[in-house]
Amino acid sequence: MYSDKVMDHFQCPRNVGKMKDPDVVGEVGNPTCGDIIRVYLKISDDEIIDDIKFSTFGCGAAVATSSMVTELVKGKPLDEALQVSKDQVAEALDGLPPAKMHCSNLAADAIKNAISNYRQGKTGLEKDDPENKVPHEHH
Amino acid sequence: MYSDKVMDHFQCPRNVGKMKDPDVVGEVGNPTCGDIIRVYLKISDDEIIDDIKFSTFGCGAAVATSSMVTELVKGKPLDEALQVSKDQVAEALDGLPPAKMHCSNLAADAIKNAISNYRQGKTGLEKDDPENKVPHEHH
Amino acid sequence: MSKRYYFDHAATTTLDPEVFQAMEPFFQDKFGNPSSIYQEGQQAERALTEAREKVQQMINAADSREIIFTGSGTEADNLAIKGAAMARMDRGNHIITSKTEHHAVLHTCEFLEKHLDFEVTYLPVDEEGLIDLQELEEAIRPDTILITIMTANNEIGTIQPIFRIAEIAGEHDIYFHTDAVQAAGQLEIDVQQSGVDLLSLSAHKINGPKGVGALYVKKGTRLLPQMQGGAQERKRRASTENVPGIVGFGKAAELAVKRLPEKRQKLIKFRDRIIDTVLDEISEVRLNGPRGDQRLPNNVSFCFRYIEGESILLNLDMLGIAASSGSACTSGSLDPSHVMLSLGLSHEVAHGSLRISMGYSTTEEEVDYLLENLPSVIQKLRDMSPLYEG
Amino acid sequence: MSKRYYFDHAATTTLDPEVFQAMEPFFQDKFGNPSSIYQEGQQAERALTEAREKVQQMINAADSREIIFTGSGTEADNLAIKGAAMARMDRGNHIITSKTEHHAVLHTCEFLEKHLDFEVTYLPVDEEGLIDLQELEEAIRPDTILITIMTANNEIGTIQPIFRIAEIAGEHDIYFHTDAVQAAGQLEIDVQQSGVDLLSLSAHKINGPKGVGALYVKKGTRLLPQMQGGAQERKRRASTENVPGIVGFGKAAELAVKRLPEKRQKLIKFRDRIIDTVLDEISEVRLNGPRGDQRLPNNVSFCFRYIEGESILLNLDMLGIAASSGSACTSGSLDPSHVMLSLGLSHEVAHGSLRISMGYSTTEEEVDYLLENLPSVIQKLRDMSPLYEG
Ligand SMILES: Cc1ncc(COP(=O)(O)O)c(C=O)c1O
Ligand SMILES: Cc1ncc(COP(=O)(O)O)c(C=O)c1O
Repeated sequence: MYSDKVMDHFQCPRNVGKMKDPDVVGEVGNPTCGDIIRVYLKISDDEIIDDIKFSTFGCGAAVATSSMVTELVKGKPLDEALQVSKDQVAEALDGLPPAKMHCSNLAADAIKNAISNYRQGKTGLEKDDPENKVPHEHH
Repeated sequence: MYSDKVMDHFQCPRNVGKMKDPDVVGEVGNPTCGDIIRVYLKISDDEIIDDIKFSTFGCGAAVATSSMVTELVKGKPLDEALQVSKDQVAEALDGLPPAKMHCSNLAADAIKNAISNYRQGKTGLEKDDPENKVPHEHH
Repeated sequence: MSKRYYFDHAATTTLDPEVFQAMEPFFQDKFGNPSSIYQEGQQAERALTEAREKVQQMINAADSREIIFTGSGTEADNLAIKGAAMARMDRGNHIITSKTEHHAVLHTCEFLEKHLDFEVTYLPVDEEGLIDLQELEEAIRPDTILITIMTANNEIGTIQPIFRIAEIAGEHDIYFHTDAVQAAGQLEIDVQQSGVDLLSLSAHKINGPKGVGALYVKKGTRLLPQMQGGAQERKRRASTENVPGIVGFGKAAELAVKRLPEKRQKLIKFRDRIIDTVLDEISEVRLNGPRGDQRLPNNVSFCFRYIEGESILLNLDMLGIAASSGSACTSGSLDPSHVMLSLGLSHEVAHGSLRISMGYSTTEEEVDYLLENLPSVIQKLRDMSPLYEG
Repeated sequence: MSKRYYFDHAATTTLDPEVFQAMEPFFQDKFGNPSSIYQEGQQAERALTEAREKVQQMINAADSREIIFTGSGTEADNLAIKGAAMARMDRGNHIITSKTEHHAVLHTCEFLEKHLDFEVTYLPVDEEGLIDLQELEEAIRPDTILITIMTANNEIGTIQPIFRIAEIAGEHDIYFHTDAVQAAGQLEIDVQQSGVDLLSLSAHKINGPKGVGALYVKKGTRLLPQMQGGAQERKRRASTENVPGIVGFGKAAELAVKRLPEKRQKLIKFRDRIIDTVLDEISEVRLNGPRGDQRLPNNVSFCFRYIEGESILLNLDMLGIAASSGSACTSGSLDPSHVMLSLGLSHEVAHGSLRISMGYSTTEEEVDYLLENLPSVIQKLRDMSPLYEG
């Protein structure tokens, strides 16, 4: 079902874990769907992603795409990180099963959410701010 | 499907063949159904079946029941031969498949037809006498 | 493949070596078509009869002619429900089933609703998965023609009160079908004592071959065949018979009967040990389905909070353990298992389900291994879950 | 059993040793359920995909996803006809078929007439078993939604003009289904060139296993699934897949393609020799079906006057020869084969039919033996027939 690359990232996720004091976090998905991805970012003064961690509630694809995205954006300027697309993530993982492309490939959205929070001067950890979390809609 | 006894009588039918100058013949069935049994009898003055032959167009059961009936009635008085029933024939053959009980177990009827012809003073070989042949009705 | 620990016997089982041995001659040597009248055909026909008698014996049917062989458990369910419903359209068009049936039953009922104007009542279940007999009685209408309730649930192992349902159905002259695909080989089945009219079986759940099922049809039960063609199975299911498969089913049924008492005892011990250990060692876990006699001997089902089922399965797989889950990711749909949701679980909790199902070959050592490894897998996933604060 | 001479390959075939070898690992070793996400399941899933591609190649389908595996050729026919008819009910309710179709087609059409208000036209055939294309065109109505005409007949070997039928169907936007169960392995099948929408296959006719069939469904063809349950076969045919069976079908398809040219040449030679010899040596015999290219390479069918088919078969069986007949006694009904009657034969003549069908393994020596023994069997039976004056 999954490529070897997906399984590698699932088995040994890169940058997994919760960050003690991130500059900003981003989150996407909801538990009803069975997929939530949260990313924690440290951002340098010149808008470079210095450090990144993720935590994920979800299936193998959700974990592997989270792991891959953190690798793709780590050390990158925010503007470059915003360019990372779902297709790029899937490609970097040697593809995903069709059913997983939409539902479990949300990590790039979590990055975008984090950067958007950051640029609005928020941490993403404010309670009860609906914009902090991007719910995941099924089409 | 068939008992060993049926197969034995099918393989080596007793009294098979056409008789040159029978005293009477009996016939039952029709080609549309796929079963015709004809019996040829020699009858002694004291109404004993001295000799009998049969010819059959039909399946394994039709041949075997014909053969068995000729064995059962040969040497018997007509009145006794009239008593031979389909069930007796089937039993003597160690049973018949259910589907064959009705359609292919017609030999006893052929005997009855022959005896009836005989007692009416006919040979059963008269052309165009409908009573000579007993058509076989499906219920 | 290194050593594997197979805990998904409810999904399918390996073919028993004795079953394989029984089947083998019928592939090449005794390959005749049972409808043929020559030797090869008659030999195959006799083999079918013997297999039919063995399946008959497994469920204590009165007559082997009450068994129709099909191509799967799914087909048996489809034939039972569509066949009985269409045969009884003159009497009514209402069917009663439950919300936790297998999709082979549920989607068949939905087919009848959508395409043939039947009406279906889907009974709810309690938090252990049991239907309420009073609700069943209340759902009965003058035009109810069929009740279909499974003997035992494939996900959570709940055993329904089949005898009582049969009694209620009988009182109202309603046919009663039960899907016993998961119950066979785990429980004693006695169609005469229980009084069911129709009962589905599948060979590959009892160490028999895939692609063979059977439907028990009590003598006198009206059933409109759903597969048209030749005169096989006494004109109730056309198709050249899968002779090796049916022979294998017969052998598997025979073995299932012989092995039942010992297997049952062993698996109940394992089952209760797994349940006790997991509830003891892992926090925030829910046992799905009842404990004790109302649960299949071979089934264990949990929901682990904060984590998702497919991830559990993949982690277990990496450790050599095969198990299953009712998470959306493994159900082929966007929603988690309808069975979990019927128990009243939230989507989030339902996503974290894990089914451990055992079989004849399950050993103590396998159970040890599972119990040694499961807690750390759960903890590893929780540690990476944004929902887990622990 | 002493040496046997098997001349009933159209009824079923023995499993090829290579096919058995391909299947064997999937019974015990690789027994996983293809829906499972762990190793055992994924391994089974890959095996299904490979088998699907091999069946795809046998009929030159554009995409392996156009193949649905079923439990038999009969099920493929049922699914095609009921599935297409029910999916297109919004456009009409008229179906066209022929009088010489297999019962899996005919009785399915009758089911639709009787239970779902469809109307069916049964086209007659000429004395060689061919339909008339002009009659087909005349039978088409505005509400015609499906034409189902077999590629080649199982009893008399007649090959229908499939390309032309597909063209006519296409012109009127009517789906065209063809039962190619007997054609596969005997003729080249190319669904893209012929333009059929639906095509049925069965594994056990091409040295594959019993209990597996396939339906080709051209992309875009509407089909209402007839087996409800799990999401297998892309939701078009629920049931845990018969993995060993499907793997065997794949292997059999692969071998069939490889062997076709040589086999074809050999069997045509045997076929024509049998026909010539019998017509020459036995009086009052009729060849059923055409000669030459319009006849399947492996089929020979005669009617012998004055005698009945079952008796012929039993006598041949005693000599070690296995063959078949369309006599009432072997058809499981009171009437002889509907195919024989459709040719215009009387009941009497139809009862005396004999089908000799060959396969990959048929040898010259077997044909010699058959031809040595057949005349005396016919004569023996005629000698005891009251209809024969000779
Ligand atoms: C309860 C239940 N019913 C029906 C089925 C379907 O049986 P099969 O896989 O033979 O189609 C299954 C298993 O898949 C099952 O667990
Ligand atoms: C032309 C034709 N169609 C359909 C079938 C049915 O296939 P199966 O025996 O796999 O059900 C057969 C053979 O029995 C056949 O010859």
